[in-house]
Amino acid sequence: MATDGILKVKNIETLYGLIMAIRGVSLEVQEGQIVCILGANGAGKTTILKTIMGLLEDQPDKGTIEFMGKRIDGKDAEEIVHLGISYVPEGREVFPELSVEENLKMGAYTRKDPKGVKEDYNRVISHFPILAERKSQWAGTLSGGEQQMLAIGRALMARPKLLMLDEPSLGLSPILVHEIFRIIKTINGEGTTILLVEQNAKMALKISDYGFVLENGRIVAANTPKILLEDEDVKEFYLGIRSEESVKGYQRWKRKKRWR
Amino acid sequence: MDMKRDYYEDIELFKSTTILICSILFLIFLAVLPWLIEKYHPLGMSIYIVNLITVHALVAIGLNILVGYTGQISMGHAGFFAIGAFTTVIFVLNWSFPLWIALPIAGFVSSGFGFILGLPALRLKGPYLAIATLGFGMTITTIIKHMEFFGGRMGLQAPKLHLFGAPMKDIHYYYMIMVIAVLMVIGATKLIKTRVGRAFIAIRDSDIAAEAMGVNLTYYKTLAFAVSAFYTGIGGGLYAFILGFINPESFHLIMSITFLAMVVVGGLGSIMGSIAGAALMTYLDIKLQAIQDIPVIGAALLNFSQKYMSVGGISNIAVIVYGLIMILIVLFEPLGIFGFWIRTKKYWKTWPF
Amino acid sequence: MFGQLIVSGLAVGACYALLALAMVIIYKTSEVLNFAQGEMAMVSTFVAFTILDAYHVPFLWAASLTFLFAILLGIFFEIVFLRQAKDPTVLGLIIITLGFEMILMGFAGWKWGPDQRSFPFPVSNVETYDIGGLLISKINFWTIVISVVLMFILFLFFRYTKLGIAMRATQQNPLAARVMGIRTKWILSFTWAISSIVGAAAGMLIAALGVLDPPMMMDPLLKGFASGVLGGMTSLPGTAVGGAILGIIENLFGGYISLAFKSVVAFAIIVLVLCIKPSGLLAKHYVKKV
Amino acid sequence: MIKRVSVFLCVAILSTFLLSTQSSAQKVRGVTDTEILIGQWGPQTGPAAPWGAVARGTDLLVKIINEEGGIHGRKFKYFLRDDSYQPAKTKAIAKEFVEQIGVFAVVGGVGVACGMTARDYLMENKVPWCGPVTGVYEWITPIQKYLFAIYPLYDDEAFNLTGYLHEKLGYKKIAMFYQNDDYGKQGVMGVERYLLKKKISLVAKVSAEVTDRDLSTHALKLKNSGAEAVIMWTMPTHAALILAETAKIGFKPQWATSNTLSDSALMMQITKGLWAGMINSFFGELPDSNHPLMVKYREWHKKLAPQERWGVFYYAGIIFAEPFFEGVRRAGRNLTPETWISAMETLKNWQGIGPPISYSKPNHPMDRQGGKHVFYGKVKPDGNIQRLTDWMQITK
Repeated sequence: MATDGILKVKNIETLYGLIMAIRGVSLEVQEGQIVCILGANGAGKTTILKTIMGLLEDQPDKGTIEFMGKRIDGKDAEEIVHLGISYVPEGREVFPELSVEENLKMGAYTRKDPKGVKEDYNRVISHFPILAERKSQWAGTLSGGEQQMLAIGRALMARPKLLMLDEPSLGLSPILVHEIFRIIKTINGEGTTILLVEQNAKMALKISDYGFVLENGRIVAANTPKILLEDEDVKEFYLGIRSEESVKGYQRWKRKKRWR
Repeated sequence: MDMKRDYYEDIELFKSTTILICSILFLIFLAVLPWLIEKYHPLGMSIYIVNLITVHALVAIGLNILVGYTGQISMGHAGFFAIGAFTTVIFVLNWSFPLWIALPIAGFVSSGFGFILGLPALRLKGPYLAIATLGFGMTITTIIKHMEFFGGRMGLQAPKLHLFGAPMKDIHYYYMIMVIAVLMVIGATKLIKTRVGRAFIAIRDSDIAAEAMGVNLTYYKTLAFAVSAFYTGIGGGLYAFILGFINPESFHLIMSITFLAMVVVGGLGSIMGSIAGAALMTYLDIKLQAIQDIPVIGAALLNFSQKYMSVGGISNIAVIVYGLIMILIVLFEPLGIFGFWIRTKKYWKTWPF
Repeated sequence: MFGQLIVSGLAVGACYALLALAMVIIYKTSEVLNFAQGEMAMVSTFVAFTILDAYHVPFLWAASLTFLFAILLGIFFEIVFLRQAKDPTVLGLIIITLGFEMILMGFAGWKWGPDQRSFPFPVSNVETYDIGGLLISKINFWTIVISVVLMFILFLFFRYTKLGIAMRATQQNPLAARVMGIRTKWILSFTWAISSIVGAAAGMLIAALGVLDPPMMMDPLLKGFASGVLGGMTSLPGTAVGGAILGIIENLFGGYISLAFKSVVAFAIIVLVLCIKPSGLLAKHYVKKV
Repeated sequence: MIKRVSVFLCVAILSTFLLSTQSSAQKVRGVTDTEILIGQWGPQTGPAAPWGAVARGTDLLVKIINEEGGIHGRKFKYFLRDDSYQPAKTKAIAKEFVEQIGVFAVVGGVGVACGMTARDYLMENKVPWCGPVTGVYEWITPIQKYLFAIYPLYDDEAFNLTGYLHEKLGYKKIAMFYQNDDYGKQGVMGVERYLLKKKISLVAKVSAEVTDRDLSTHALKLKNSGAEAVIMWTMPTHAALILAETAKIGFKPQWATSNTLSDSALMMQITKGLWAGMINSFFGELPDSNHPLMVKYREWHKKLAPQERWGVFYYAGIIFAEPFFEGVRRAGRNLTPETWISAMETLKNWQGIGPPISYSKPNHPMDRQGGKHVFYGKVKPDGNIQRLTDWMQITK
């Protein structure tokens, strides 16, 4: 790996009470890339993002997180946003009783340059024209896809250097998923580094420059999408492609074992 | 934990012989308690205070069925308490019913009002329910105050009860109240464990989900109000007799709040917790006022009070301490005294480790 | 008589609305029903009284110092008590505020004693303005003005300023608010400070209307709470409407039907209104998905 | 850490309670060779707390008597308990007095409901009770052997006050403003009793709930009645509120009120001067009176309790306790409830700083009603009182 990563996570451990959710994860995101983290339910994907974002109190328990050469572990979410990381939480989490416009305004909460905010507002609108139509509607009344767009747009309003997306495809129709991923790619093309957490491995790997596979709080595989796509385990567990000759159960057990 | 192999095993009252023996020992303890108290006055207790605690415990259990098990807030239970008290006294005084008939009647009258209050509660939540119940409590006392039938503003003198021709004393009231209380506690424990209780808990956790699973919300919510009001009404009836004189002014909002505090301090969703909460809060309420009589501290406080505060204000420390205890228990032991008990039990079970 | 009843109803409604405003601000951002609001206002008013009594400074000076005290009191309560509660229930929070109410009540009784006092206020509570034959006392008039102005300022604040929107955002989704870089803890303290100031203003007006003593806020607080609920508990214009309706109905009921039940008619109306519109008159409520 | 400290504190407080309880066993409850124990409850906290000054006033009298060497070689030990005006607490306090402390007698005690919960219990246990601080018939009907009432009856007082307004001052249209509780209701009863006798009726009868803080409608009703005189039977807060509200709408009748509001210094202050002109009845000497006993008490007050305000409620605590001590004095060294009662029954027009007190053997309820006199005064604009009458009997 190159050493000029915009985000460097070194050996972090995160506890939920007494349960260790992340057991020593290291990853690195290069500037301008799309990096995805794959993993099953409960593997700890969201926890990693939350830990990076400083949303979990007194976490990470161990390890360091560096963003653009600065230690950010142990800092408050507010400060981290200020440094240039934006986070789109799982399940959209828009402000239901604020209008779409107010939601976007909140995205730029930490910024003090009205002119730049205006520019970004126009940029977001150009990505998601539907939001302009729904400008004064309560965000809670939008459809799932529109809410997802709003959540991404809202995160972009902070003009982040790094955008972290948590399961943007969750609960959306296939057409909308395509649309969302297309927009993610466009945003990346405009110079925003993206860290993506997904269960939809196929779509995620298609647009990513690098991928990590997470299981039980550990990174079990890390490589470029091309290599990952050819990995037998990834194929079987995340893409649903099963080798014809495998014996049910036995194969599964054996594969898992190899990862550990 | 023992395994439950059968549904009936779960609703059985005495789960094992140990518990049976403990229960019998506890009943014996209750039976000899008045003698102990009369002789030694431990902690400055008197039988009267124990009676008051028992009555409050009934109310707290009733309120807990509503608040702790069904998740509906009520800030108007002093209203049901007043209904119970006045109904009992009226029936005994004006129509010379014997107490053992008047008391259940009071309970049912009160639960009728509970049913009525339960109807708007079907649609209300949070602050909206709080204000509706609060208004109910205040309206009831105002109505009572304005009807000469209820003694008007002067209040009513509860008739003296007689036992074998002699007027009943605190100790007689104690046994009467205790028998009723034990029966009602058993009733509440049973109720919670049956289908009705599970429906209540389902409503507390999520009423929409409960409805989706086929729990009839209208029925169970109003039932919860009615049951809760029944317990409170019976409590009120007994209260009238241990006090001897009832006046609508004394069933005010602060009383409703004290009941809520008992439930929360004792532990939401725990019958035993309610009893403990009622005991603690009633005891503190009565005894904290003698704060200046505590050796050493009392004199120092009095001195401080007269130097820096107002001259007669020292009793207010009791109010402050009472409020502080309410806050501290909610902050540090969200499950109340019941939570404290569970932790102690756990600690001793795993003691050497 | 009818006109006069309406006018005095509006005047008393304005007091209710001010207290409701203070409660609604807190409910809007943190969903806490603050039953200590009245006592916070009462203690603040006593502080104003003490400053005026001891130092004879101009009223505005004393009021400013009192507002400063109110800010500290609000923040103190938020940080020392409420924030310490770990995943509290709605009821638990209510009990905390009730406990704080008792502490303040006890403190006021301890420090200032139970005697009634007259609160020196620059506007007379007896002199009146004559508006087309209807008499309104100067203090009532100014109470209405102050309530309306405060309400309007706060409405604009919540509607159009970044901080105001952030406060609403914090209530609706604290996690997302943090992700936006909003300092939610700071926002909560700020909310308590504002609400405490509004409450202190209401307390001083109510004391000036009558007398100053520790239980003076019990009735106004309940009525304020009632108007807040009537208006919808999250809506600022709602508090104004709720307060006015409550004040007028109370007075008309007292004037034409029965004085005896005047003080509880408010609650009957509320129950009726809530049965028809469960979230109050002016609240649009977004139904959370289960 | 905080948790541990608070747990420790709780345990400490509870255990001090445990240690502080005492019990005593003598021949006569509460009387030893050197000491007499007496008790009183009174609201020191809560909405009724202004009345708590009464119980502290009694404390002053006890201290004065002890400083002067006690009575017949015995000094007094006084227990003051706060019941917050809640009957349930009052009864607990009464039980504590009898069962745990063992008092000889109860002196004073504010509140009808509070006192009524304790009355039967005290009577059954033969505890002498002197001077409950409310003037209602409940204390004397049915006649209680051990209960000696002092406070002039509200009902009779209102009857007499209406008579004074009607006959002496010639007011025809009289209205009533009262507080909706036992106290206010007794006032209405008295006023209506008088007017019924004269075959006229009240032009308006306006009541306020105890918790009301908005009296504008009440004021309008009073104004619309066109009353020339209004009798007020309320607590200080409502008095201040109604005076302000009526002044607002330009209604200025002759006001008259009961002795409960006879603390004109306080009333002048909280009404911002509107109290001037009030016709007031009084059950005790005026605060600045030159009565020798008042002078003496004021001197002791300066010495023993200078922080207390010398208000009417405060020295009412002396008024309601004076006859008790006179009874103890007359009972002599052999003090039992019975000797005390016989001594009390010898009081005939005995006067301290309150009304003349007379008792006799209990044949008629009024034989246990000590105070039967009040006097009237008018509040001058400077807050002082112009005495209108001398002590005059108000009962039939």
